[in-house]
Amino acid sequence: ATPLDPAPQQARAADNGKVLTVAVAQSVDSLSPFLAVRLLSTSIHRLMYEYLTNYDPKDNHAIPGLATKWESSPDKLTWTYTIRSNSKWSDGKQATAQDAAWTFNQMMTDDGAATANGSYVGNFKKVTAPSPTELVIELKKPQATMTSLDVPIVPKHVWEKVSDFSEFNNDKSFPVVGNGPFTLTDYKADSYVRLKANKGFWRGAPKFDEVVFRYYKDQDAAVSALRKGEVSFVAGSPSLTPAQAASLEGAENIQVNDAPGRRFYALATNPGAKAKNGKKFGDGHPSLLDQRVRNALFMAVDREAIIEKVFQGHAVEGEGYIPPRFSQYYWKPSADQKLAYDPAEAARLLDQAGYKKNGDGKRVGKDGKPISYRVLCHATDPNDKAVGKYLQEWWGELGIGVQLNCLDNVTDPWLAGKYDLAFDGWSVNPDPDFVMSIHTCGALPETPEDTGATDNFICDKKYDELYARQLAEYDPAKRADIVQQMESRLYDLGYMNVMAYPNAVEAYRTDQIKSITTMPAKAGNIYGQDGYWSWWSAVPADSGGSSENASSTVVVAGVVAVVVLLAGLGGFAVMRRRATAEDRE
Amino acid sequence: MTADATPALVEKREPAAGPRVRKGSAYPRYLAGKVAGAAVSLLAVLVTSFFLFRLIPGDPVKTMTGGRQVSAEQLAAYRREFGLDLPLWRQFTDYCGKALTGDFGTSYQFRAPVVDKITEALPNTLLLTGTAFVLYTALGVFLGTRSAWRRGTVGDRFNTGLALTLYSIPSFWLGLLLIIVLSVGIGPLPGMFPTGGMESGGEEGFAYVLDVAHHLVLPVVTLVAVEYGQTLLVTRSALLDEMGGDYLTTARAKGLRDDLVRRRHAVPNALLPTVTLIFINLGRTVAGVILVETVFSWPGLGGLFYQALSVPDLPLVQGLFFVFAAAVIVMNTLADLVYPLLDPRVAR
Amino acid sequence: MSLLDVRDLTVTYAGGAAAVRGVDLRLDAGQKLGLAGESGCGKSTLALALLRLLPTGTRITGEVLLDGEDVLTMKWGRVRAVRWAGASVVFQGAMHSLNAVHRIGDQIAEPILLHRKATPAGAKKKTGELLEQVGLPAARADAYPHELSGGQRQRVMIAMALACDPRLIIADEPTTALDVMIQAQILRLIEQLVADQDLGLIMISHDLAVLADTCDRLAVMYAGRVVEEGPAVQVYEDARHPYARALSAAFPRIGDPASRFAPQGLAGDPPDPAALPSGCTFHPRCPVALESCAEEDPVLRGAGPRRRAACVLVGRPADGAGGAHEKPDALEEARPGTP
Amino acid sequence: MTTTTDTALSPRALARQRRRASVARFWRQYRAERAGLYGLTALTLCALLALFAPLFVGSDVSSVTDAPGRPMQSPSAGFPLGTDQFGRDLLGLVVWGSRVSLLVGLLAAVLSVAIGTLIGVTAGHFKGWYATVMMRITDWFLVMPTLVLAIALATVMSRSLTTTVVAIGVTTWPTTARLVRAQTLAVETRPYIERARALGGGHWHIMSRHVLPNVMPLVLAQTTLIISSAILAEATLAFLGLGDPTVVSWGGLLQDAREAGAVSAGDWWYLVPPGIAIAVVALAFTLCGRAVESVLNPRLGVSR
Amino acid sequence: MTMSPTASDVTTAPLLSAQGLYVTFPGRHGGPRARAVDGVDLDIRPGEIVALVGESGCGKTTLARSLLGLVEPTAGRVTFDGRPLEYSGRSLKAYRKRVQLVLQDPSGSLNPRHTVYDAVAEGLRIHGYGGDERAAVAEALSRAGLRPPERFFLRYPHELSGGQRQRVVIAGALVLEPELLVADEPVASLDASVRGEILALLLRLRTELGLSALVVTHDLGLAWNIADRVAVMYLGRIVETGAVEQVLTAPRHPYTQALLSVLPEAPGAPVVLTGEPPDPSRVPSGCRFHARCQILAGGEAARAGVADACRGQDLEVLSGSGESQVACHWAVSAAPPRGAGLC
Ligand SMILES: Nc1ncnc2c1ncn2[C@@H]1O[C@H](COP(=O)(O)OP(=O)(O)OP(=O)(O)O)[C@@H](O)[C@H]1O
Ligand SMILES: Nc1ncnc2c1ncn2[C@@H]1O[C@H](COP(=O)(O)OP(=O)(O)OP(=O)(O)O)[C@@H](O)[C@H]1O
Ligand SMILES: [Mg+2]
Ligand SMILES: [Mg+2]
Repeated sequence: ATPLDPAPQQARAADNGKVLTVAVAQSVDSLSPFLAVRLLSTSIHRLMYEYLTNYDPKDNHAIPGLATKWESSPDKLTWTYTIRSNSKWSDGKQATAQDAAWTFNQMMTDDGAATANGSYVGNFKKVTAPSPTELVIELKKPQATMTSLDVPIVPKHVWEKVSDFSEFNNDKSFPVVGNGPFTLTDYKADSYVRLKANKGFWRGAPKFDEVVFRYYKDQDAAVSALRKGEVSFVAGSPSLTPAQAASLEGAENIQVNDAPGRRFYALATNPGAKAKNGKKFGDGHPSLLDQRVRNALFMAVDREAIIEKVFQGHAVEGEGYIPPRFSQYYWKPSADQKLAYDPAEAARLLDQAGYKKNGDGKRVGKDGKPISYRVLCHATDPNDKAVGKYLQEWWGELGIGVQLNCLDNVTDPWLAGKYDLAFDGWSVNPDPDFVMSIHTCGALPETPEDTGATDNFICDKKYDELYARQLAEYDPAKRADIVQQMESRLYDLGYMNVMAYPNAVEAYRTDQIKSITTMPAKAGNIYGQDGYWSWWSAVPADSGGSSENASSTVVVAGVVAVVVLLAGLGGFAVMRRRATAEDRE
Repeated sequence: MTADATPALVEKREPAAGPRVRKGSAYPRYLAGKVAGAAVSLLAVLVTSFFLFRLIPGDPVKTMTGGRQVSAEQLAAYRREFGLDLPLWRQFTDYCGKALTGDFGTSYQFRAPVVDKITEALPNTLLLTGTAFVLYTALGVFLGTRSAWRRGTVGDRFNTGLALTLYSIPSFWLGLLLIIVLSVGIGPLPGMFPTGGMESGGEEGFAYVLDVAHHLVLPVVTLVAVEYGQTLLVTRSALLDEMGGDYLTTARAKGLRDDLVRRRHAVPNALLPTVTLIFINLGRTVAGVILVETVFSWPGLGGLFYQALSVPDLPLVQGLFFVFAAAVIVMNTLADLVYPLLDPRVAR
Repeated sequence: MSLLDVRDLTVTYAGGAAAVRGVDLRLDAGQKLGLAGESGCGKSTLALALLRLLPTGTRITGEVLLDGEDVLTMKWGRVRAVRWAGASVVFQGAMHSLNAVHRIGDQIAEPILLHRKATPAGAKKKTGELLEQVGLPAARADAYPHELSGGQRQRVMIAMALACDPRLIIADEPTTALDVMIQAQILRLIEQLVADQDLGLIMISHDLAVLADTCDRLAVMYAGRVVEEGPAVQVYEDARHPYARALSAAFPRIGDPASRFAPQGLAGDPPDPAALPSGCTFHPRCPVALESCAEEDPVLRGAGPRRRAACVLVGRPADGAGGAHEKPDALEEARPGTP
Repeated sequence: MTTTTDTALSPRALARQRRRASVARFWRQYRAERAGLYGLTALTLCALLALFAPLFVGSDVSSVTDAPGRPMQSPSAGFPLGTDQFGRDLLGLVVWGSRVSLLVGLLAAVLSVAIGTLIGVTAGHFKGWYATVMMRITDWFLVMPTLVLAIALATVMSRSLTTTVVAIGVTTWPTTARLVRAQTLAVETRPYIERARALGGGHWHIMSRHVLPNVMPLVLAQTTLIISSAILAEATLAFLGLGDPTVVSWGGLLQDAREAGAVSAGDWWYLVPPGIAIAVVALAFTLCGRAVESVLNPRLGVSR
Repeated sequence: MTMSPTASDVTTAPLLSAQGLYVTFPGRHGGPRARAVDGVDLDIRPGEIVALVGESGCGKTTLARSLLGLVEPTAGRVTFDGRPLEYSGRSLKAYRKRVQLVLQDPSGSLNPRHTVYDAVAEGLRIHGYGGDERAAVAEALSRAGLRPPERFFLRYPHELSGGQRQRVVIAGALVLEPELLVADEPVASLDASVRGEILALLLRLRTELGLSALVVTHDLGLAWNIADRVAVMYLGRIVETGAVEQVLTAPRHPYTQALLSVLPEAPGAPVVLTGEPPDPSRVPSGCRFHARCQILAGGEAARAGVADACRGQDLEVLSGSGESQVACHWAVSAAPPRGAGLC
């Protein structure tokens, strides 16, 4: 914002329309709804296709999507969805129950089609479409996710022609036929994804004419782009850094959205990995099997310092398992249950557990060797590394060594149980079932060779009982209560120590986006919602009409070219003159 | 020579063909040799890329499924799908066999043929490196020549000093600074260039070309800045080596003007040894562009490689590694092939 | 007016090395002058100075009158015109003196195009003729230097030197790197061409015997100075300066029993041009040095008909003509003994 | 000129004297290279700084829990270069980082040059299949894109300084090997090698007494030059997040800066000093290397 | 003075002897092999100085190198002191203590990084000399004429003049007290005035130490200066051999005649042979010189009736012994040796 600065580029004009540009740091893995798993791709699929149901932006409850209503048989094994008749594919054909049935059937019969969302249909017995507006799904056993089947419904008449679902990426011919609020019109790998508003969208046409997701490998570049107005919105990956947020907060025409996150950030402990068949594997440190040790370790972690120093306020201190955003399920330990920061008490606990300091001030394990824990961290996550540094120092004080194992890809040692502690974090869905389920014994892998749904191999009888109870409980309030009991149990076990709930820190230009729906509507996030609310609802700022961005590019390029040319010519002339002057030996 | 040749003061006859082989006959063989050598190198690279990346710890299939619940059967199915269930040597022969037909398999994370992913990104990388290459070579050769010819002058010292300094600067850092200064803009300086990417998207025709050019400026400037120094220094020292040459004294003795001596004799001779370097540089720049592509979000091979490594997306990593090494090999070979055409002294 | 008249030529390199120190030489058209002396005595420097080919920073004083015109004071444009058209050079190492990446025909044609303003076709024709003249088929014009043998390359250099019909050819060690037989070929060729075209020739070599055989007059240089000058055969067979004498003695005459098992040499090191001895530069090695030699630097003085030598023992001004008789004996005694 | 006429010198003393004389001569000539002197001065300062860093910054500069400042403070009297995202003093960190950067650069270069020299000398000396095999391997390494290979290696191994050193060392030796081999071949054609063989010298004698001393200047110059590129490579690897995250190095600081979003936040004090430090040290080594090269002029094989 | 002080008589057993020596090198670009030494017999008796002369590329150096075991002959053998040379490392080392090589280029023969002392002591160190190394080095240096030796100990080669360098090389050879010195063009790179000193040194060593020497050269004057016997080599083979006085004053082989005729001093018209030195990878059949032979071309051979033999009939390898021999159909058949004087 200096005199010379060409006025921040306005919402970009293309085909005389308003364009909303979103800077993203992730690249698209696939545009096929059957293959895509990355957040960016699935968010785009939300825009391209309707799902049976959607989530209410206010409180996350299931609301109609492609299905206008749904009911289940009393035994919860047969679900009947009524498909809306006012949704058309972008090629003009009507979207029907057949399309939905075909989509599910493909996923049930074709391994390739099951790649991304196969888990939803693993329990399906039969899916039929008795009429264009009626979809019937029969289950093998009850399934909690029947109103949150996050599966894009694709047009049968288009996808029928696909021969190999495992290799079809849906990115060759544009526009891509869909029925969501936007239609995909263009895509260039690692460059951009362009979507055009679906004027005939049943819920109402989006206000922007286009949404473009632009890829910035470098988050700083994305933030700079936002500053310049090249993009309208920056999400960051997973969120803007405190420094970026701080610097953007003061900037003109920029709104920083510091929303309570849906993630928790925890320190997971290896409880001794084992499979359902009882086989133990992995090599977690035996001392960690002692609850006192786990608790002591957590008590030596100053969560406040982490919030203050690492997240610089853009997070909330971690307590229970589920972030406070989901107020219904949120639980926090009572004062006496709470493992407050208390290094002295931690040391005492360790002494008590028999891990005493040796002459060098190192605590010694039962095997007589000084204890040093391998902490698995994500090399790509600065927070892991930062917190790791703190852990090193805090636990070092306790006499415990920390070896930070920062890897690009932690999956393998993780699944093999070859770690002692690990940085862990999940995005919590409106329905907590999934994040709760990953700590049940049932989630353990069948054998060490399988991959289970388990997070870090926790298997606790009491927790499992509670889990079973909440599954069967249909009264929301009672169910919430049980969930909170589970959280309490998890807290006490000390295998999963939540340190913080990081905020989602995003920013957008107010001179390009007048308003935008967050989710939850009150203090929520914009990017990566469980629906298409943000982009669908975004209202363009009424700036002085379409900008002359394209022409300003040309002007700048022209100026640069002229300057370069002049400099070159000038240099050449000078050189020629000197050359002739020095034409001696 | 026949026996009854009269011993004459001077021979009038062309001496019988000596051990030197004439151009016409030997070059094809030389060419064939070089090409065969390159092919062997490519094979070696193929082998390396296969084994090197098997060393990355981690079960690609488990990684691929990203910790989602997968049964042993499903894992086995995946292994089968990607041929990971076969013994290593079978995987290897399959891989080689397919690679020879240009099939590098399917990317684990993108679910697309590796070749497609590469051909998608390759032109972008080539555009970036090609432009930078032309510029830094021209700049390096031009300034190097001037420096050598005016050796010891202020201009020479400035030139070499600047080249050495830029050469010592980490390219990514320079890129970041350029973004801050020229892209974001500081002080009275407006942000003149896009912060990243290759295009704004949506432009057509000439506007598109301009748009890409606009995006190209900063990454190219970065590459040119860090790369031209080497060309400059090599050109300079090659020319300095040549400048002692007696043939230059001959040229001067013939009454040639100084600039003709330089243009016609010194520079062409000095540039010959640089040709190899120039080609090899191009090959290396293609591989070394990773950093610049990362900093400027350029949708090229570098970024792809980085993504592929972190999975590890074995087929993609292998394919990219092969492409990078092949770039160097191909350029080396081209240098080998071009050199004798330029320099009559080299074995033909 | 003689073709070339060098007067008191002094060359000092940028580093302070006085490579040529006050040389006077004269050469008439059609005459052949040999310039001998051991390595580093300044022969090449002298040759390069004649055409102002020395590197920048070299100080040159004196006069080089080429057909009466002083090369050293000419404008650069004129110097370039004189180069090759007036006087051309055959350098010692043909491999390095030819540009390895140009065809020899082009290299020969280059000065023709430059000085004679000939058409390319004309230059090509002339090139062919020149090559034939030095005994190479005209077709070899397409060859690159490395495709020729050492002797052939040296012939190309000679052809090139003849390209613009110069009045003077300076041949700087044209045969040094060559085999005896080839050396003989080249020498014959040069002699013949010089005789045919009535050129002035300055031939530089360290091989006194060769020069004596080829040239009319002979100048022997030592430490940047001509120490003896005179008719070639006389200087070779009966040198007046002790250095020239030692040099000629170093070339044994086959069949001469005196040199059987009696190699002649000169003890000591050649002087360093950057730190020359005081007085007569030869005195540290001189077998007949007098006390005064360490202080007095003798100038060239008459030593018989058309002969000059720079030694106090030669034609002492006081001695007059009689001096010429004494010296041989004095030198004879002073000859280094044979082991 | 050395004209000492001490008559009672043992050969060992002679050797020592000779070595001293040649070092003195080297230094005399080096002093004449202005750029080399600048480089050397800069290096000496850096080395001193790195060596004595514990004295004036203390090893707790890198401690996060005792960080004295608030995160991302801009430069002030208390923190001349501001603070990083933990509130640590950046000046101290840059000084402290010099230790790792220099150490890694040095070790990597030494490793690289050692491999290169060993292979170069032996491949140049022993002809035949050994040389062929060695040169094939070298060529093969030579076409491997260095950065890509280093990245791959760093990914394959765990993140630690050793990894960085090995990744740089293992990928950069082929140039040295080629140079050394070429030089060895050149030296081997020298008549003094023939003379040594005619005197009865064996392979070991020739390699250790003749070849090695003659390639040493080249190796010395090459080491200096490689250190400079190794420092850059270390920074690059750290910047790409492949370094050891727990140690403070310049490249690591740059990566921290970037991860903390310093670039777009405009926190130049976090970004500029480590970059300048890298550039200065790399430049200093390059200047020294070039000066050494020009003094020893290994291409001529004669030290004058 | 016509006879050398130690002119060896023909009957003493040779110290070094080459018998039927062949050395070939692989041809370039798969061409035919270069027959650098193509059948040579040569004896060197104790105390004798033999000069090996010939034009460039005729195989002189290769012969000298094979005599030292530096190249292994393709065929034939080298005998030293009655015992055939073995090519194992150990016996070669022992052999090289007794036979020494001095190369053409003294500057190149000295490692620029070694002082004079090191260069001279190198041989002693290689052979594990037990005595006082310093004294031995000093003695060798002063014997080679570098006096006082201590002044030179710490000098580097570049601080010496060419003649001094060659003396250092010779001292390095002498320090091992060899019996035979093979000198490959020992003065070719030296200034005319300096070379006499080195040659005088060689002669003095022969008188003082009884050293035998093979001096390789292309300079006939040098042979005249110091050798007892001369062997003229052409294209890998010795074509004429005999006492210096005889061969150089009354050459019998047309090649020797041509060589002598082109010397600047030589009386009569020079016989300038055409062309470049012939190619050892394509040795002509018959007499290997016939293609360039002025006698054959001039028709003299035809007159003597040997022209066909010259073109088609191979010549015997000359024996290594000292007597005067020539490998030429024409010289052997037709022409009786010309007068012994200088013609
Ligand atoms: N460019 C130069 N700068 C400084 N000194 C030089 C230069 N060129 C030659 N010299 C010195 O000048 C002296 C004379 O050199 P010059 O080349 O004229 O000798 P020369 O008689 O031709 O010797 P040679 O027979 O070896 O060719 C030598 O001592 C040499 O070291
Ligand atoms: N190592 C080698 N490999 C291949 N050919 C060789 C080798 N050494 C010598 N030759 C060839 O053998 C022939 C004889 O070479 P040699 O060096 O013995 O000749 P020379 O008589 O010493 O010549 P000069 O007088 O030039 O030193 C030459 O044609 C040469 O090209
Ligand atoms: Mg000269
Ligand atoms: Mg030889």
